[in-house]
Amino acid sequence: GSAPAHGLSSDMIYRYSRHLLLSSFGVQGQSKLVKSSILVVGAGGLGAPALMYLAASGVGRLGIVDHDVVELNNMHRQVIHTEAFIGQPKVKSAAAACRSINSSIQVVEHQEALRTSNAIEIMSQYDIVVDATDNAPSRYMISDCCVVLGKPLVSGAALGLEGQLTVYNYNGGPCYRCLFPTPPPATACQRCSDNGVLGVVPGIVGCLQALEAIKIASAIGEPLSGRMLLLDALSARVRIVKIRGRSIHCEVCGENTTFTKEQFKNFDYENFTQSPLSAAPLKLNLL
Amino acid sequence: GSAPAHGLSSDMIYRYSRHLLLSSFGVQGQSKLVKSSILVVGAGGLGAPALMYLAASGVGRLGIVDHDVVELNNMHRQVIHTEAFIGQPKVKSAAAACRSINSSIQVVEHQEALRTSNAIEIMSQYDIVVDATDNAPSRYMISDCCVVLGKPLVSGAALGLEGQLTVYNYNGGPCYRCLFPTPPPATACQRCSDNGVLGVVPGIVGCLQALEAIKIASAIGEPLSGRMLLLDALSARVRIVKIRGRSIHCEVCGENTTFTKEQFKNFDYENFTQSPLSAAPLKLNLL
Amino acid sequence: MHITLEFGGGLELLCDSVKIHNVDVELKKGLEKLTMKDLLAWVRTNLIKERPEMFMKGDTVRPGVLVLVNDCDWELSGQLETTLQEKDVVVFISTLHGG
Amino acid sequence: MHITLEFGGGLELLCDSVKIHNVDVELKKGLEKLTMKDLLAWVRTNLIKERPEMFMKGDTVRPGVLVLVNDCDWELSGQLETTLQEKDVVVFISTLHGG
Ligand SMILES: [Zn+2]
Ligand SMILES: [Zn+2]
Repeated sequence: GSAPAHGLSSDMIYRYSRHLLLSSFGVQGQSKLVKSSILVVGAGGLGAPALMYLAASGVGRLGIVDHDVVELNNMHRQVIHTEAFIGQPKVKSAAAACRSINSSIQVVEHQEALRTSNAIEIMSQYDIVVDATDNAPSRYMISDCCVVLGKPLVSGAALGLEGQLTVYNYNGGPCYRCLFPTPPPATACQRCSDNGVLGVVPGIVGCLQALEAIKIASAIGEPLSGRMLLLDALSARVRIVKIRGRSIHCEVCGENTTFTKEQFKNFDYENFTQSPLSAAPLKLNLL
Repeated sequence: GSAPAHGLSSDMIYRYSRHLLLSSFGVQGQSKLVKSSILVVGAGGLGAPALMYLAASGVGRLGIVDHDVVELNNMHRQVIHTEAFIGQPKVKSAAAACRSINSSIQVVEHQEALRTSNAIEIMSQYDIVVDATDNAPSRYMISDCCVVLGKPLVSGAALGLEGQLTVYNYNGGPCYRCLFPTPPPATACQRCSDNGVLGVVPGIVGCLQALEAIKIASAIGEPLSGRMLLLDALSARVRIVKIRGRSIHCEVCGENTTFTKEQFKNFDYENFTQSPLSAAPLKLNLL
Repeated sequence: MHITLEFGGGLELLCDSVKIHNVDVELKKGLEKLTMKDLLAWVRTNLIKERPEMFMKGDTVRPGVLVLVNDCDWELSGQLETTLQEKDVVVFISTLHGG
Repeated sequence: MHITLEFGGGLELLCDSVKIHNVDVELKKGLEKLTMKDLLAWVRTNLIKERPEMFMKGDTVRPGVLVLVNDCDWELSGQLETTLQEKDVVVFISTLHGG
């Protein structure tokens, strides 16, 4: 006989039973999720929880891009990796963890740095992109590529004891450049590697990224587009603010834009932001 | 030579370097965390991320109480467990995961249901308690025991697409009974097993529980005491509200209370709440 | 008087699964102020479509329901005697136990 | 005029690591309203203790800083021309890139 239209096997019905019981999610939401594909760029502090919850929830095809290897000083926040994987590529480690949680989904390993030369080819294979990177040039590059390809982007960031989250390029909403047309000075682009981060803060933000990606993939609720969540972990405060809509003057997504795939491929994001795509090794001289 | 006062080995200094770099956390915060002990009651949807982030952050002694075994229909949200552990005790599975993330901490397995007969003995071994259970009688029991023992309690809950979080019995703040002196009718005590839950929602709440426990253990920031966080995942809204302080009339923590360890041991929480301490198996007949 | 009412933690199921209700509550004749007691009676009559015992017990909310007036526990403002102002936001939320 | 100012995303480091400032800003003589342009100048003079170039560029905030007036992006209220009211809350937050 033919498979049921919802595409859920009896094993899946049992596995996802708590999702299926939810009147606002149900068989329809799960069925959409199982048929969806999501790319997570970065298997670090944000990517770790995002990947685990996306895998567990039943996203049909889950892609991971990262070029880094697991280090001991990642372990305080990148809970998808175990000590046994120290020295191994993060993509391999994260993919193994996702498969061990949910063997019924497809996990795709992209063991390379995302660059203008490969971004279009990789990102075009997915419905939704999750930005879990840690630097300004990557954030501009990923957002621009999402605009060029017409993909929604779930963007999270964490540093110190603060986190930020929003959805870009969704349903007529703003892109990263609508908010930040001019890059900040390089001295303002702090990284976790230089400034520290409390491990659980990207944990919270990464979970929220998974939530927003699941909502978009299953077409439930109101995604955090045109709004931004600001988390202050130290004082336990959360602010959700209204941000500007799509800018008609935006150089990438605006009305008179001429930004094409070809221009994207030739754009120098490191020069634009005066900041490198990969972090320098940590120099710690604290004690 | 003698160990340094901060108690951090050179391996720990490297492992926790991103914490040590944080001016509002630093060596002092990490040192307190390494010397602290935290008990997580429940290795399910809330306990999974809470345990992983507490282990990763470097809590010195981490206890886990649970009597359940891992089932396939837990896997959509209980990301600490892998398919390989289906049928095994959750405590064993969760402890193995915590140790694989951080072999430098002590993980203690309490493979039993928390009951009035063993709660005092177990909970008195820890500085802070995290309530990651899924039913009303356990919540009253754990809060009462925290009052009797003078321990702060980080309490989270999740159901459907909503989450709630607060800290009880902290620094003169309210206990669970101050807020809810009378148990709700049993028909209002919905469980995930009956009503469903989107897997990532307890993920978010469990991470926030880890954050609050870490803040208390390391004495940084303002814990969420006298306040409650309300999460509505569907609309991506978070509300942090001011709740009542300690009630002088509270039967357990109030001024004229006579609630003792002995009374605690004899209190019938299932009868009080008209609700069982363990969930009945799921009856799914959806499709 | 314009009031925003929000129901959560499952209480929205008692009012057609709608969480946010922007309502106009008329003051009773001869009275100059609206209290939470008046509002509860109004909600009970106008919004609760089923199982009212899951919302109220006697003349107050049932055990396990938190009431928040402008993000503040009504215990801090006088419970049933709390006086409401134009544009106040009142939240009724049932405590959750799941995990 | 009483205004609450909040700094985040690292900008608090420019004002003695204090995130929340409750301030009274006096209106300039002859003027009846306070705009964001006036407030920025006031903040620059009275609160920013170091590296002012990390807060402002020209007469506005530097790239990468979001400005929120009562939880709403100032782009939606007229940016520098936004008129402030008594008890408004203005947030300056630097966008984060870490993960
Ligand atoms: Zn744009
Ligand atoms: Zn009490």
